[in-house]
Amino acid sequence: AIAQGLALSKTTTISIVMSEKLFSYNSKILNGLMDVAKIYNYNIMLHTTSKGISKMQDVIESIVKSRVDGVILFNDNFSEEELEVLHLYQIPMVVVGSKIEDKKDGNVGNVYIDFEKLAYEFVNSYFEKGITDISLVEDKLNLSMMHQLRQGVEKAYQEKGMKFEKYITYDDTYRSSYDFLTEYFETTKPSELVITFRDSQAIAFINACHEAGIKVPEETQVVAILDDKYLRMVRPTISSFNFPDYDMGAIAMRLLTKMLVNDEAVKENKDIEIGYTYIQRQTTRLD
Amino acid sequence: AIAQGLALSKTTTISIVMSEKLFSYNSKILNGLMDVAKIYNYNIMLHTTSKGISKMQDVIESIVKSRVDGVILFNDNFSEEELEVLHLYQIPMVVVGSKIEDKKDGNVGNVYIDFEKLAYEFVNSYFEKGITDISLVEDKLNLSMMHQLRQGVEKAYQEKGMKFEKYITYDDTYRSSYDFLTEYFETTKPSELVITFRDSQAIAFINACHEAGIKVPEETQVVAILDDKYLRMVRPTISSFNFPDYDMGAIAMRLLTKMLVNDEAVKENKDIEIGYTYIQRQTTRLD
Amino acid sequence: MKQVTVTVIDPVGLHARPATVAVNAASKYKSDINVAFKGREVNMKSIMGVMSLGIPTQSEITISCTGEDEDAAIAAIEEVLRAQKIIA
Amino acid sequence: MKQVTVTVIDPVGLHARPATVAVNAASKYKSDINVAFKGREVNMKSIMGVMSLGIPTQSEITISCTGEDEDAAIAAIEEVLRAQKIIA
Repeated sequence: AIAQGLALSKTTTISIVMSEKLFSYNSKILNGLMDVAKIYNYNIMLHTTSKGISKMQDVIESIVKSRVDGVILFNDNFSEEELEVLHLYQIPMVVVGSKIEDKKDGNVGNVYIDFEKLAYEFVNSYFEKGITDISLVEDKLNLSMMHQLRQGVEKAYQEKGMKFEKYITYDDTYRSSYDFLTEYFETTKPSELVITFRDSQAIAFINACHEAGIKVPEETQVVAILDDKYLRMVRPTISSFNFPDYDMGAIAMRLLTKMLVNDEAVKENKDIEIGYTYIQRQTTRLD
Repeated sequence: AIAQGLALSKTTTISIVMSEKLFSYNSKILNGLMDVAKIYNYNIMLHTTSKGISKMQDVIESIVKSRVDGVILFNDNFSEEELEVLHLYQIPMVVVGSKIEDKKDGNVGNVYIDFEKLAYEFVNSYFEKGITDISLVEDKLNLSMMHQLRQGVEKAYQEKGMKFEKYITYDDTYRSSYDFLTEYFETTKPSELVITFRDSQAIAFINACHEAGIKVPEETQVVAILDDKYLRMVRPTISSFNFPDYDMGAIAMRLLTKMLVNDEAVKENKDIEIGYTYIQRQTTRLD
Repeated sequence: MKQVTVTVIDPVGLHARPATVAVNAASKYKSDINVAFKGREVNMKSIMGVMSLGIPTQSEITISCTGEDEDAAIAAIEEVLRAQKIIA
Repeated sequence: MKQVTVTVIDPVGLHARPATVAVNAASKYKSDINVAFKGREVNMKSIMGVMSLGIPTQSEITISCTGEDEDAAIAAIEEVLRAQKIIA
């Protein structure tokens, strides 16, 4: 019984922190995290943040109290200061999603997509086709990713001596960006290229175009950054970027594992950039 | 420090067990579970089952070992025998989703939708319209719910002296029911009413009809049992049933809370049936 | 006793997350707190109770607080529900 | 050393869940187990290694096992991957 007790107390426990709003969008990352955790026999504590019910501060407090061995954080869940607090307690952490800006030191791992580079390259590929009227639609659920996308777009415009002015944002009176966009594109002529972050935003856009008699992709093109099965189910099918999201989760958990045992391989560098590929579907033109 | 230690050891920990495949579909139930857990300051351990990586038996072993105070199980995750094993260890449990059949005794809570009744009533409402050519499409991710739906449909047919014969099933060579249905309805004339379980199945159906030139809802009607935001985003919008899924999660966690403290209110009855409402959209006719 | 009548404007009604927000807000006070809708009144600290009322959007509900912290409770609950755009 | 060359048929390639299944299967044996694709060879017990190969569907990969349990390992790995429809 004592031996069993010792074995129990040695179990490694990892906290995963995510926003409730993002469950369905991050489900594959979560699958990758859970599958690798299972291989190493880790226990997983799930923490969620939910507007009006549980704040990030409460979550941090509960993580610190429960003395977990490591933490996986999803970007867009926390502020710099909150990361700082967790860091003070010296809990090994891996942030999965986008690149952490201004990382203070080397004790935080980061498995990320370089959204700034993605946006920069994509916009430049459209400049080469002679298309410069481009809109970027905000997604309030992923503000740090939006920030990086916007920087990439602005950089591309600046280098060509132009100014990027079509960042489409909306206020909180709308229940969802789907509702906002449905209304917005009833009255606003769309750019030649519209970049949205999520599937529902791109679907709102093609529905609005359909109702207004605007042809996609002849008169306007649209791409959703995050790929999703629904993008290939709707008509026209919507172009997007493929991220290996399951792999990001699996790699993030494995990186944390290595950090927990002070593996030499990750002592110097805990930043892992993940690649992406463009998926051409029916809402964009190849010419 | 000792007081703190005592406080720590008194923290209530709940295990949530679900299939990885169902994360995105059950995200609102999970939100309800997590929000209520937060109010009571529970710690949540997340366990997932994933084909080829973690089996239900491993999960049960890890639950028993970690000595959690209670367990929330999603239906379609476990067999009768597995429920039996957890039961042997006398861990309070609440099963959320569909009705548990042949519940052995009163120590397991159940927060459920009566899918048999739903299917029975819905099919009868179509019989009243003179429509008896009805198909039910299998969803392999939710086999216990499918079983109950099928029973309801069969009962309705039997009572009218007919036999239900159009249960559409498929083998494992298809990667997804979307792929199967896309192919199936290319060659098979659809019934007057097609009932699917999930959004992607109904979307596959309307896409196939569109390509074959079959008019929805004039020539064939379709309903997806589980409501989802995508059903109102596609064209035509797809009829479905609204379940208060968040509420199911919230109520399940609250029920477990009451069971943990032996609350009088739940000693006699731990079964809570949740209502549903039909949502008429563009894929079904009112006449 | 303090009492206030408000209109639920959240599209889902006082269901789902809005209901949990309301229960969470009420649970922070010692007073007895009830919510009434269409002649039925339940303990606003009870999740099952509030959800059982089936309050749809655009409903008028009456919240009442009785106890030593009734003033603070009614003010805080109203504020939270309004900040979360659950009531008008 | 035991070696087998197989074709990946999972639509996502040897990525995502299929990669984890492969690593999980390999990790159960003591032998050194490698997987090679297009001239690059990595430790098949390494998640990061296997995922870094970027193996698409319809690729030919070579799995090799060296060690005391090499026979059991190669047989078991092939069986698991085939049962999960990851290889032909």
